[in-house]
Amino acid sequence: PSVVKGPGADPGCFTPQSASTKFFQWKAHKAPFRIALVNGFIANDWRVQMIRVAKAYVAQPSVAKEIKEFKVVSVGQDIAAQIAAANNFIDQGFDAIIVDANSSAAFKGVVRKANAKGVVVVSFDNVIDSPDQISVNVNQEGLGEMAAKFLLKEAPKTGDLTFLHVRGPAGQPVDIARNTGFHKVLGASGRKVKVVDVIGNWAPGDAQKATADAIAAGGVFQGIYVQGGSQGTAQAMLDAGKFKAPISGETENAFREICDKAKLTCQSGGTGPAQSAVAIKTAIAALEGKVIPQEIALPTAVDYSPFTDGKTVFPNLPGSFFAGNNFPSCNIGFSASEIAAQTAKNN
Amino acid sequence: MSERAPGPLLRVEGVSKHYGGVRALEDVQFACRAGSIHALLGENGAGKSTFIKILSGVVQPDTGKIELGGRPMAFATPGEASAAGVSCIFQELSLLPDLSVADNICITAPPRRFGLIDKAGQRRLASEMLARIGGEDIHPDAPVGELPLSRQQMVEIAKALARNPKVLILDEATSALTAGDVAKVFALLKRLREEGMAIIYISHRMNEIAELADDCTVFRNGRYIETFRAGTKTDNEIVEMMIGREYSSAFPPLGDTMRAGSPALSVKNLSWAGELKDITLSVSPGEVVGLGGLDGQGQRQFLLALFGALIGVGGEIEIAGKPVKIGSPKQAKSPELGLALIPEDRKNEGLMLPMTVRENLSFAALDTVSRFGRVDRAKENELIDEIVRRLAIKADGVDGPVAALSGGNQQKVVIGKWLMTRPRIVLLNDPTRGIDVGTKQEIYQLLRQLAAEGTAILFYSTDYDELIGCCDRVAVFYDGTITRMLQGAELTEHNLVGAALNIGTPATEQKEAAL
Amino acid sequence: MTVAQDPAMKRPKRGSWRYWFAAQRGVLVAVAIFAVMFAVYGAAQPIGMSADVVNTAVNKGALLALVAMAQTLPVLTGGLDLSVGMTFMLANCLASAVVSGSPGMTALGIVIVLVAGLLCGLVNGLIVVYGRLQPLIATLATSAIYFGIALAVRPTPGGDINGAFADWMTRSTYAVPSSAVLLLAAVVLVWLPYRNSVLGRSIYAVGSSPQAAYASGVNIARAKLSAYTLAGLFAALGGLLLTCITYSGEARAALGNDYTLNSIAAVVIGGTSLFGGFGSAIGSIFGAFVMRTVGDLLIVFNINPVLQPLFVGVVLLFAVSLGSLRLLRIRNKLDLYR
Amino acid sequence: MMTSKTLAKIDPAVLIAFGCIVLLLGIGSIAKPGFLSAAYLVQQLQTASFLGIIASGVMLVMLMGQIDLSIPWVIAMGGMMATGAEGILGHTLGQPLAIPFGICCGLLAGLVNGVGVAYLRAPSMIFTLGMNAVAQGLMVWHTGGFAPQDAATPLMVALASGHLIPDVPNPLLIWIVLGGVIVWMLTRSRLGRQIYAIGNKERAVFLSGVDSRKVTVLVFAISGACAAAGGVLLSGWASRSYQAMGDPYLLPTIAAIVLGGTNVLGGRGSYLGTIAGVILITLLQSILSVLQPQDYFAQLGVKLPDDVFRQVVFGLVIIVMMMLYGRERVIR
Ligand SMILES: Nc1ncnc2c1ncn2[C@@H]1O[C@H](COP(=O)(O)OP(=O)(O)OP(=O)(O)O)[C@@H](O)[C@H]1O
Ligand SMILES: Nc1ncnc2c1ncn2[C@@H]1O[C@H](COP(=O)(O)OP(=O)(O)OP(=O)(O)O)[C@@H](O)[C@H]1O
Ligand SMILES: [Mg+2]
Ligand SMILES: [Mg+2]
Repeated sequence: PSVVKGPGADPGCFTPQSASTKFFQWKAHKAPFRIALVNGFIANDWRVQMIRVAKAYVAQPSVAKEIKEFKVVSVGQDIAAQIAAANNFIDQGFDAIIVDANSSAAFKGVVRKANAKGVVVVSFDNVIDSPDQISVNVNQEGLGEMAAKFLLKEAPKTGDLTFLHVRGPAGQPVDIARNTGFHKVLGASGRKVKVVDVIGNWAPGDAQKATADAIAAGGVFQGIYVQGGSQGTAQAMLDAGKFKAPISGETENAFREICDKAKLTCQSGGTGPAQSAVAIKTAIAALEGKVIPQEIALPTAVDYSPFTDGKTVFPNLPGSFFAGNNFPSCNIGFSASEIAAQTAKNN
Repeated sequence: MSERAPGPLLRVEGVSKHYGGVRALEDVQFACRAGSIHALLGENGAGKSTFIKILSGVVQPDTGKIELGGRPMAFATPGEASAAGVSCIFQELSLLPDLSVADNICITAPPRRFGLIDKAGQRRLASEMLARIGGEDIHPDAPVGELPLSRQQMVEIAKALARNPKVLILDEATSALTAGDVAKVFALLKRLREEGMAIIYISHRMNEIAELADDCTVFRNGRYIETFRAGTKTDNEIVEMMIGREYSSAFPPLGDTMRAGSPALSVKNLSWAGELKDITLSVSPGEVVGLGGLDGQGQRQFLLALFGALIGVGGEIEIAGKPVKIGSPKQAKSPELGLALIPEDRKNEGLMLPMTVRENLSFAALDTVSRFGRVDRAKENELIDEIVRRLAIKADGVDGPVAALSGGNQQKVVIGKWLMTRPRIVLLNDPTRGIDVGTKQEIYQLLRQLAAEGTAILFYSTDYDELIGCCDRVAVFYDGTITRMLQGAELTEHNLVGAALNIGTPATEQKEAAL
Repeated sequence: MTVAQDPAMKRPKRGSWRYWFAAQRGVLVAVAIFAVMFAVYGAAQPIGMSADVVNTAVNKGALLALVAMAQTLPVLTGGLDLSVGMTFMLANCLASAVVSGSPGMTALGIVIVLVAGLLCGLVNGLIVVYGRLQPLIATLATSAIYFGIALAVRPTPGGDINGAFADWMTRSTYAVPSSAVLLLAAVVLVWLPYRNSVLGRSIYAVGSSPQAAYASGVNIARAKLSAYTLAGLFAALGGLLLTCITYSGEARAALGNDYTLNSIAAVVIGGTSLFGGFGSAIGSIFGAFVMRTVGDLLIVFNINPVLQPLFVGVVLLFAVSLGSLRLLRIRNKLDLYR
Repeated sequence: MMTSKTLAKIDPAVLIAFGCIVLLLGIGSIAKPGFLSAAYLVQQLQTASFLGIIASGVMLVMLMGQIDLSIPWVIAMGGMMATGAEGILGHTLGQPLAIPFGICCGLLAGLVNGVGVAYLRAPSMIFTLGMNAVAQGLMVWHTGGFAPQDAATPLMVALASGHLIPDVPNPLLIWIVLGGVIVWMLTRSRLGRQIYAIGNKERAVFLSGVDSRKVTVLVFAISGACAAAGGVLLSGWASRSYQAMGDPYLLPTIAAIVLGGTNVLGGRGSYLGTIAGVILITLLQSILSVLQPQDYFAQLGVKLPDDVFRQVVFGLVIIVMMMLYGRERVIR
């Protein structure tokens, strides 16, 4: 793509990550487009919902007319397989490749090949760290900072603090970014805060086990930050019944339900799986030859307990459902029931 | 007989070996000359295998010294021993089933090219070795695991020879061989003796000792008893020396054969996969029918077919007059049919070695000793005690691993396990292989006893003497079918061998003999 | 006495095809399955079998193929190596750190990576042989350790590799993928010589029957050590290739375990007996390609995303069950209970 | 030799295993006072029971010389089918039958495993791997296609986190009962004898007129059912079922069983040992997660991701413990 001067198209939706972010422009492909979504691991609830949303979004009439072919492939954990799939789509002459990367660092070759053939590459969720493609970023570090601020606000104003941080899989950039943001704020706060790290792998079960252990071993915490599988952590704290600390967690429906049921002070923030829709929208825009920032900052949807039925918490939906699927600025809005209903017939 | 070699080539003194509490060998001495065949005699568990395992570096002695050609030796591994010129044919075969015959024969020191194994050269060497011992029929590329036991034993011998040993040890190396093979091997051993090799020969077959040995040494309960020139003692004297007690003729008297009534088992035109060709045979209650013939003529398959282990068996089988279809061993052992098969290979087909004697004994009869899937310990115990007493199984308690029993006693456990199912028809597949005279005798007596109680018995053996000794009739197999039925006066070694080689028996008399 | 003067000696037999086929049947079946699958893939592929498509497929398959080759050796000894995946990943992380700079430095880096692999394997071997632990648990433990080390080498995904080298390893010249050449080299320069050496044969001996092997004077310790060590080398080769494909390194537990489990499947599909003593690394290569081609089929048959994992599972089960066809030929039930 | 006399004379290996447990607790309590608290120990026993229930089935499979790699997704299947029962069976049936339904699904998967291994003679290690993939596929399809309900029924929650007897978590009770049944089965029943026998020499079992294939199928079915039951309890504990809930259990299960002295090749092993192994693994994992080892190294100036130390220490400890009692005999 050619690097051009900003401002980019639709800055409300395609918000540059920072002032220094550069802008891309591809020469317009002719619609309708062929787009492929190359997913890695599918067997977890977030990914399944992400793919549902993608299909839901593409099925919307306004979008459908832009698209000739939309393929989704989930290749599993293997990074080489994902690279191969991407290359394959490029060879098959697809116009754009959308990637939720198994490994953020691994796609240099793919990006190079794509650019050589004028194929648009958009990455989201676990983004590709390469300056030659479009990253649809959730501000992960921002999420960590947000959590820290919230916990500091809710925690006792005096005395030393001990926070529990239920982290994600070791070595994952998202986990590391959030951790950095979290500690940055704590460090700046001037309070003396000890952080106990346990690993919850973003899965309810692991989070629950880790939290239960930490508490049972005599841990008393004035605040808990759980990156994923939040309901597990909340559940464990309630089961232990020693204290009710404020929790900052992800956007799982179940987490929000528990917070309400047990009257916990909760912050529930993140970016729902609907970001796949934003990624698709971005790809289409780029294919139309619009000017797009290389790093797009997604708004992060945050809600606080108590949550409101039907708007921020959905008792009639699965607990694994991730709330926060609305990006008004991109006029992408999926009412939860839409997603559920839509996919039920679609698949 | 060559007297060239002056002093003994191999001398052993004061060797002792203990396994935990068990005393395997106690201060034994031994010496053998180059150019001679030295027989080592003893009961099961006398210490022979342990002794030669020490000679060949498989186990290390607690005390004692070994001299080879006057120089003291201590073998840490079998590798060292064979390098020093001692190579051994083990009782429990030391073959690698997945590897080819050639690979096995040249396992340690194959011919090489550019540091790699020279396949062609190896194949050539293997064929030469096999040819020397008269195993031309064995293809050097065949996986050993697919060969019948007798062929495997030939390979084992070839393997030992391939190392050009100074001292060659055979531990019951002929126990699974057929008369034909034994003859070939003996010819070879005699030739090697002439060539000046020292040969240590362990066998439970007296006739073999008589034919081969120059000197004999007897062990008993791990102790050295005596060494003497062959032919200076009668068989009975030797046997008494071995078992340390009074000993009378080997075979119990035949019972009054051919009872009236319908045959317990009768087979018509049984055939299978081209390996069994319309076999017709019937056995009355109380009758012991032997299966003779060269090894691998279908006797084993015949027994397996009767026991429901083969698929696609043609022909009719009648038990106690009722036609039956036998689909599986489970069905075969059911009270209605009442069959039992004592398999040929006790370590793989007869026993679960690490499990206790108790568990092995009651395993086939579990259904009878358990109610609602629960094992009735009391009932089990009383049945087991009865069997252990009846078979005189030597073991300290029934709750030790059966692996710790001597082969002889292990064999008794296999038999006992099946007696516990109270079978009416017993099929025995070479049950006395590698068993000492004492134990053998007990087994013969048992067979007659069972017969006397009205059990019908089919008895396959590679040992002609025992076929003659304890069978009422012998059905001689040739190429998957019964070519002759010998009984009474015509049941002689000469006829057996003749029939086995299928010489001079007009087709007419075969049929009626069979019926 | 020399055999030459022996009267009974006849002219040596030739090797017969029957036995050769019997020995190779596993490999042949794997090749057949792969051929069919890949043909289907090629046919259904909209752009046909272009050099690019083949190159992509081979690059992907070669990784698992190398790890599967690694898995084959311990399996042949009757053991198992649950750490191949992590060794593979450790090599990847290491390579992303040291294989860069001047050609000299790059070469040195490559050596370092391969040596590291050998060491991982050697450690496994030492624990199994002298520690006398069951291979399954021993390698389970070391896999955790190797993952830890990999994570230490590369706390976050990234790193780099000599671009020229990487491109050269992943490109295809005259429609011949370099990765295929690498596989061929691994077979011709490492596997075949090893398999035809006394040492290599001794791992078959050990796997076939340890007691018999010992009694025959085979050096069991050396055999097992060589098997596990060489496994480390193959795994490291895989890790190196992965680095060339991804231009980076990453320590992710899920990835390592994924490769370990798939390698076992590949080995079995490749016709190697999990009881040891029978099989070949060449079969494992095709087993690996079978496994990977399943994934390619997903792409060409536009399969509903949520049904894709099911599709993969069913195909895998099917491939495994193919082996059962041999049951049809069995006439003696004892052959079932080896 | 582990056979029917197991309980009569306890194998030293098992004793050492229990010794290691005490040792671990000792180390833990030195490093962190809160460690020997009743709360913590009960907590450990509760999480151990989930692993224990899952391991029970797999142990039987391993006694036969086979292995079951399908448990991760059979666990998930058990949980998700139980919670999704309402959606599948309808409200009236779904509510009461949730638990049996979940377990039956697991049992079914086990049954297929058994048939594949016993009748198709496929190597269990890979056939069950395939079954794992299939189960995963089914579950992804389930969530992706039907937006299923994933809330645990009250009964499941009660079973998983309630206390029938004060201070004794229900899962522990369930494990005790299940364990009792299995110990009886292994030591006193015909089936137990046959399982050990198959593990030792299936050929001899066949020639003894026992249908080893039926036994194999049965045992795999039990394994599937145990895994599914574990899944049901896990989702009761989290009051939710979710994808991949079984993934963290495969390797710990195998490690626990082998640490417990069960021979991977089959025929030898005692349930008592498995209990020890399960508790060992659970404690070890928990200690490594609670004891923040990275802090100590950080003081030494070594700043690395926490997991580095957890993994390395985990591996080393297992090796050391196996060295203590898990060594195989030399070949002679
Ligand atoms: N592996 C072993 N462990 C313990 N004791 C053993 C072992 N092998 C042999 N023994 C002891 O050594 C004694 C002699 O055993 P050995 O095998 O030498 O008998 P044998 O003379 O070979 O009998 P056979 O004629 O049946 O071969 C046995 O009675 C036994 O007590
Ligand atoms: N693992 C063992 N533990 C204890 N004793 C053993 C063990 N293995 C063999 N023995 C002893 O070895 C003796 C038999 O040795 P071996 O195994 O050589 O059988 P054998 O005497 O040679 O009989 P056969 O010639 O029929 O095989 C038995 O008396 C037994 O006590
Ligand atoms: Mg002996
Ligand atoms: Mg013996």
